[in-house]
Amino acid sequence: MQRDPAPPRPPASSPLVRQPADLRRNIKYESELDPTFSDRIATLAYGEKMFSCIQCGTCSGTCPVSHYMDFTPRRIIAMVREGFRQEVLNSVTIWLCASCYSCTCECPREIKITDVMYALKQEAMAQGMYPKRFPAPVLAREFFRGVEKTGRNSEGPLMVKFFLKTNPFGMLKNTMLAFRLWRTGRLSLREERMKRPGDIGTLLRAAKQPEGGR
Amino acid sequence: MPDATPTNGTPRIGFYVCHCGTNIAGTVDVKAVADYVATLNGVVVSREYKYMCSDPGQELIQQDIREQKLNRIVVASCSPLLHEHTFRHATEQGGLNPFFFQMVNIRENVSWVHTDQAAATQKAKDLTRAAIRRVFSHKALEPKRVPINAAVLVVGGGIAGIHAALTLANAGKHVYLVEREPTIGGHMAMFDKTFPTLDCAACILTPKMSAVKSHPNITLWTYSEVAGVDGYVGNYKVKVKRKPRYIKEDLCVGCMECVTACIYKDARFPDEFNVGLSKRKPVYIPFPQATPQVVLFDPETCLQLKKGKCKQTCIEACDRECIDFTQTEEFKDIEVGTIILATGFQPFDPAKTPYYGYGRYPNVYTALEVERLVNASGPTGGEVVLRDGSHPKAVGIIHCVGSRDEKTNRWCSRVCCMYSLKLAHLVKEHTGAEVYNFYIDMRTPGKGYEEFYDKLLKEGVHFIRGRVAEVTDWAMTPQEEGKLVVRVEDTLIGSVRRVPLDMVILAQGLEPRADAQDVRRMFNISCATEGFFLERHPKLAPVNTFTDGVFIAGACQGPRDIPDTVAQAGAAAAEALALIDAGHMELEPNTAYIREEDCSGCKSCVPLCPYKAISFLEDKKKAWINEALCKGCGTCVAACPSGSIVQNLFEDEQIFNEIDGLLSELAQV
Amino acid sequence: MRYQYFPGCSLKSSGRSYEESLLAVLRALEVPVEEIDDWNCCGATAYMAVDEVQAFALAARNLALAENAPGGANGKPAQILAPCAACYLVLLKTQRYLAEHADLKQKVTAGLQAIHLSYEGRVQVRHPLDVLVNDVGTDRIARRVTQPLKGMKVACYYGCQVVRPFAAFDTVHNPTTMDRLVTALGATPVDWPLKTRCCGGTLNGTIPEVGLRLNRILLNEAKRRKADAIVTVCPLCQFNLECYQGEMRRKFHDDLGLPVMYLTQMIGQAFGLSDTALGLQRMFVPPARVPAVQEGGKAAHA
Amino acid sequence: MPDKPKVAFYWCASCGGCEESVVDLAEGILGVVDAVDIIFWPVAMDFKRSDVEAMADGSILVSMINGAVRSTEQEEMVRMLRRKSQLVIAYGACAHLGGIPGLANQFDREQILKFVYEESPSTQNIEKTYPTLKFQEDGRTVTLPEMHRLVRTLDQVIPVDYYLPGCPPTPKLLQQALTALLSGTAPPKGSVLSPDIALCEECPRKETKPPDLSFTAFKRPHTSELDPEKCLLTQGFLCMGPATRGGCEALCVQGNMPCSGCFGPTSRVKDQGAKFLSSICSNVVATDEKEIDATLATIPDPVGTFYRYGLAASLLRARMGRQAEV
Amino acid sequence: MSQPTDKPSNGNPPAKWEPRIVAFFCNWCTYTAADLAGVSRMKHASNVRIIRVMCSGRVDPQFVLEAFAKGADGVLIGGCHFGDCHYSEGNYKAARRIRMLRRVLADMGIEADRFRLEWISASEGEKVKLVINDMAEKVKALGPLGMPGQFKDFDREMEHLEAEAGVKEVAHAG
Repeated sequence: MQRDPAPPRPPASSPLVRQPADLRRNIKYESELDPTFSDRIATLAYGEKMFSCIQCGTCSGTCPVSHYMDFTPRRIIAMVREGFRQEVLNSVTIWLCASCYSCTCECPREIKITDVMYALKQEAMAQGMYPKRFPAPVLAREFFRGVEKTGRNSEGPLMVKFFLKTNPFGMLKNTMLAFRLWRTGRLSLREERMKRPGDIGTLLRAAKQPEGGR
Repeated sequence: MPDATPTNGTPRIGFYVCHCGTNIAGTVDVKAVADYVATLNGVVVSREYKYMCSDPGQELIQQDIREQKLNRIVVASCSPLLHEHTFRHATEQGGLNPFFFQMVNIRENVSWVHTDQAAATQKAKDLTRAAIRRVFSHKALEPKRVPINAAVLVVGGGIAGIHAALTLANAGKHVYLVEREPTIGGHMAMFDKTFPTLDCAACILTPKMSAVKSHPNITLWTYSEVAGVDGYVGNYKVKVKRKPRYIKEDLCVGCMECVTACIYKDARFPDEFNVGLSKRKPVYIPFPQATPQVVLFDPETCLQLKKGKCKQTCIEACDRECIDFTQTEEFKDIEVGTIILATGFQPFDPAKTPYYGYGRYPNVYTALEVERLVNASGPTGGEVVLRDGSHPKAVGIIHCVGSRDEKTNRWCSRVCCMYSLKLAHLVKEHTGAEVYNFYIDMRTPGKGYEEFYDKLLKEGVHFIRGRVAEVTDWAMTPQEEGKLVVRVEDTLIGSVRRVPLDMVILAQGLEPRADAQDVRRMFNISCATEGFFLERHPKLAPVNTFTDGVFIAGACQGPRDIPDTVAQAGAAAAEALALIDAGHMELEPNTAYIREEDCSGCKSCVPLCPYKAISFLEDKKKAWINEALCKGCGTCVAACPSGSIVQNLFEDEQIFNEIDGLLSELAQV
Repeated sequence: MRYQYFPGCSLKSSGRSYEESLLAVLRALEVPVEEIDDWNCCGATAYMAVDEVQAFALAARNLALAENAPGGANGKPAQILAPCAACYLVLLKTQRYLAEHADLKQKVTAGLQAIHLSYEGRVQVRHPLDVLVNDVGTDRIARRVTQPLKGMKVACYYGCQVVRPFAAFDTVHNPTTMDRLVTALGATPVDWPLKTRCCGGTLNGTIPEVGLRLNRILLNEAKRRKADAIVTVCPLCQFNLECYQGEMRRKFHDDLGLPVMYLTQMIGQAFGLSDTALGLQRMFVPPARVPAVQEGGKAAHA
Repeated sequence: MPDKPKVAFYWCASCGGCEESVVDLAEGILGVVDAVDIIFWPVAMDFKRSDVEAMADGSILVSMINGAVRSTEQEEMVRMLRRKSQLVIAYGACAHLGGIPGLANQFDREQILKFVYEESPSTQNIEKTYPTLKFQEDGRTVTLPEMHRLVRTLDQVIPVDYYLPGCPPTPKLLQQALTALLSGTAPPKGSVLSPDIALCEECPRKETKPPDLSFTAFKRPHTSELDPEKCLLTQGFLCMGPATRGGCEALCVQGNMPCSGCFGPTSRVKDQGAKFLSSICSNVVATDEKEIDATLATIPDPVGTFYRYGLAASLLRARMGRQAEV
Repeated sequence: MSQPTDKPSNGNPPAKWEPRIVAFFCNWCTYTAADLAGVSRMKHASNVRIIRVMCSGRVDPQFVLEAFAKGADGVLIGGCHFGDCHYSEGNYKAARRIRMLRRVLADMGIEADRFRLEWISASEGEKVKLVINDMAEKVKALGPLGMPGQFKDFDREMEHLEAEAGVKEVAHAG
């Protein structure tokens, strides 16, 4: 029989726990909202259906990580629709999403929530609005760069870069793991590359031509 | 001879365009239309008016007919399906044959669906010009009058059917009530209490059931189905299939000696009425107050019927000798004037929502099952126990199962919120357990409904606003061990919760019966997108269908609770009575006829008529249409290779004129 | 009918033993495969986060390569075999979205033209589970078994991306293909509700305090249900569930030591293939074995 | 007797069959000859155009014009005859409906010339010689009439008083027509001089037609056996009798050939082809679009089948989107 | 009876050309659906002019040809789905005729997108909107058909002789 240890320290911005001294005002003025936000995200995420959300919370209920999020997926949708751009793009939620597509499968309104999360990630990175030194975006970008260069992802080098960029200390913690991986031949620091990595650059540039991104 | 009908000489056309308040005038420049039409050939009067359907509006027409010697009337307003009759009547009052009238739909087809005023106005002009052209070739016609047979067929013996049947029977009309199951009563008979008053379903229903049985004006045929429908309003010919009960219904008094005597000493077959929660014998009565009080044999399980060999202890036991294993299906042919469909609904099958674990976890129940559990006459005598006999300490009711969901049914089933509240109350009352309602939105629109919700809130029932994602059996904490766990976001608090439960109740939605499509084809009516029967008009003709003389009542038309169902059943009965007491009905004279002197007798048309209205006269060597049988589809007219068939109201010339009218003056925009 | 094999990056490094065992098993079953020439990274989930169009373009290149690969498909559409759950999903998704969204299709097509490739949408993306159950068939596999895994209790872990949301070969809520396969091997699948619950994906790397917990839930539940091993078909799931067990011991002091094997490794065992052929020597946690085999098997323990 | 009523015969785009039909009056023709003066008949008599030109307008009682109008010359001639005549009769299917020549309206003038002068299998035209409308030869200018872009029925060019239908009209009808005209018992202008009821009425096989036509496939006379007794439609042959004006006494059917519609539609029908199509297709058995198409596929050339004679007179008249190619 | 004498259409498109589409809707399904679209205020293209018939089986191919000949740029026919016909079989007959008519029109050079048959049940107001918008768009893309204009154009080749004849008439009259 397993025991669940003390629940994890909730992220500072958890809506449930507020530091006693925390007197952030909790009111939103229309002037602070971004009225174009929802449409932008909807197009990015093939998410016209986003507007028929009935706030039932199935997404949050089925999401395996929703209980670590500052805003549950349902609230994210609601906030996107209302133009709470700041809050949404700064939220941990979008980076916690592990793309398991559970919400997308279960949503009774067939909203492609996972795609909405992707759209938000893109938006956040494009505007550099994600939480400072928050690793997920870094991983994403490093991964992106690697592939752009070699056409393939090389787990070893990626990990090294990632930890150097986020917390070198974490790297030390992971050396043991890395060592075992290397010993079992499951990790090499050699870069994987295609025969014609040049193709990738050409491909991506050409695909971007029209007006770039959706 | 329709050819002889007067054509009223040179057309003197009166035209009227309706503002319909701003409904039309808001988008269509009615003045421009009136001015334009005034310039058209044959038009004598061209007016605009605020509400043409109002009395002054109609008076305007009549006055003009009298004073301006008009002999053609065209009104541009709403859909002919709505007001054609009104204006024909006005035309007639003015002293003209009503069929010199033509209607132009510039509301549903124009002002309500367009925004650009110029385009809308242009379209209105075109449509009107077409009508003006059309009336040139209109002719005087006599409407077809058909008598209405006073007998009524009611299909379905649920509360809707029962109420409609009694209303009609009490008004002295003969009613044939046909029910598929062995007893009438429908779903209502399975319920324990009814919301919000909590009076017991049986107490209010069974008196009506026995009233049906004993009523001299009602022929009750249970365990029967409608096999075919023919004819038209006032004169329907219906074939009813009576499934064999293997019991002489008129002799059996329901003493149930045979049941006791059955060689199956104990009941061992799932009991349909208790949705499988209890067992019955091959010979049985569905439930104590079943109507009629007549047993029946289930051919699937009775040894005699299945294997052909059995001691037949039942026969010995029956001193009235009403058991008859030789019975077979029998067919009854009846003639009725009107039909009321009250075929009800079917509960959503939770197998379609596997994530709620129905069928996988024994303690997940459907609402209907729980209705039986809490019912004093149910399998457990009203004791709410789990399948293992234990009493639940925590019970969860999941709302909207098979409702408001793109993947199952998109509509709100309308009754689930209320019956879930009812079950919450009853379960708490019976077990004292903690009861949780997991709902998306609480919908309590109805007399005393919100009050009932309030009562439940006070009773300390938990209300968690959130749609349950899954019911599972893996534990995160000790207290979750061996329980059903519901993971749900409490959307009002904004946090995800895991709730351990002993019993989960799925508030299944209402959906159309599986065979709704076949039924509607048989009765020649339409279904709405979701598959419920389609009413003629959502507001103005809610119990009528597009087929004259066929009415709908109850949940076959859409999810509906008992009060609304009964109200609708009454309305349907009233509609039927209105027809019957009028004694006859006027039909569109849009039937087709063959110009004898022109027909070459090629017979091309004869096989085309689905109503066998066209026959070939061997003596004259010509085809001939029996007007009584013709329903006026015009298919034969379009098919006649020598143009020798004419459809009244839709003559070739009239339609050609309409086309030409539409397309002339294309240049001007 | 030759399958166009798309290994994806993981199967070349952390997931090597998946590739080794997969190819070994397919060889044993005489299922011909050839690696797509000069394939590139599928774009993966991380990529979606940066630029969707480019992610689709990347994936589309592989689809195009397979579609126009010489030989193989005779009449039938080319079959891509994508063992990595992430790759599988991304390729499927790309195919679906290109079909559904003209504007996207047009951009991607432009990209492909620039590198002289074309994509019609004729190719079929397949996962080993799908191929093994529907093309090969459990009977043929059962017949090939030489060392039935009698008495071995297995928790089949499908992970999220194999059956969600685009795959059509199994059900989302209670998939059974893997269960049927292990049954064919003589093992007994345990009935558990976490078959498709997410393992956390890259969270172990990015936000371990969350990722590890997701892993634990799966491992513990599998143990509670008396499973001798978890079987998976996704390199990332396998990596998370196996390689972080040490970390979990340190953090939560629960002693797991539960073998997490690739389905193909288990099939290989039942086929009597050598440990090295199946990359079993690469496991952190010693692989589960049928009691009988166990004695001889010691050597294999890493 | 001094001046007998003057009659003119003229042919436009036609095969000559109509002329034959006049001759087919046999001895009947003598009656005609002494009843009237034939003052113009290019096929049979040596009158010149100038002779007619010289006549006073309206001095001809009746001109019987056969053939469709396809060239400037034909147009000119019929316009002139119209002027000179009190009555003009469109004689035969081509003048009445455009007839077989009318089928040319599916193609461009240019396409047709190209086919005739270059592509047709029997043509050898290496130097690609085409007729030129005008050319000089030792001082003289030679001209040719120009081909119209469209084949026209007579009444699409000039007002027509009566129509004598058929390919060709039967002598009997001609006889009746003449007698009627001469005896001044002619029907109202614009009428077609044959019964206004479909052919089945007078068809000898009418009796053999069952009341349940149901088509699963259609047959063509040159590919299948024709039963000489049974109604041809019943046998699956596209007999246009039901959609065609009677008056010919079912000559073709009596020759065991399906009616192809040369008498044109009844007065109640605007478009013979459409109507026939409608009645035939309505009686196809198939109920799903695939099967339906399969059945209808046994009619390889719809236009040629339903509009054998009537294309130029049909509602659509000619193939659309042609001027683009011109 | 006296016939109306509005001047016939001339096909050459006005400055801002809008396609004109003639629709034949059956009373029971498609016309009702159109009403539903109206009641639900589903805005759609204004190019379609509806003619109500009792059944799609009443639609005589002549009507379709007449519409084109008189200047329609497109013709739309709406009936009940198979099995749903209020007169049980009319829509099958319509389907058969129309399948064949399509071929005739194709042979006569009229683009397929100009002629459309749709099964729209009484409950499918949304579909009415979609179909009308889609067809309007397609026909717009094709440009005007303008048959009356085309024939005017064809007949120009007879103008000079006509004129000449006219002159002669006068001459002789005088």
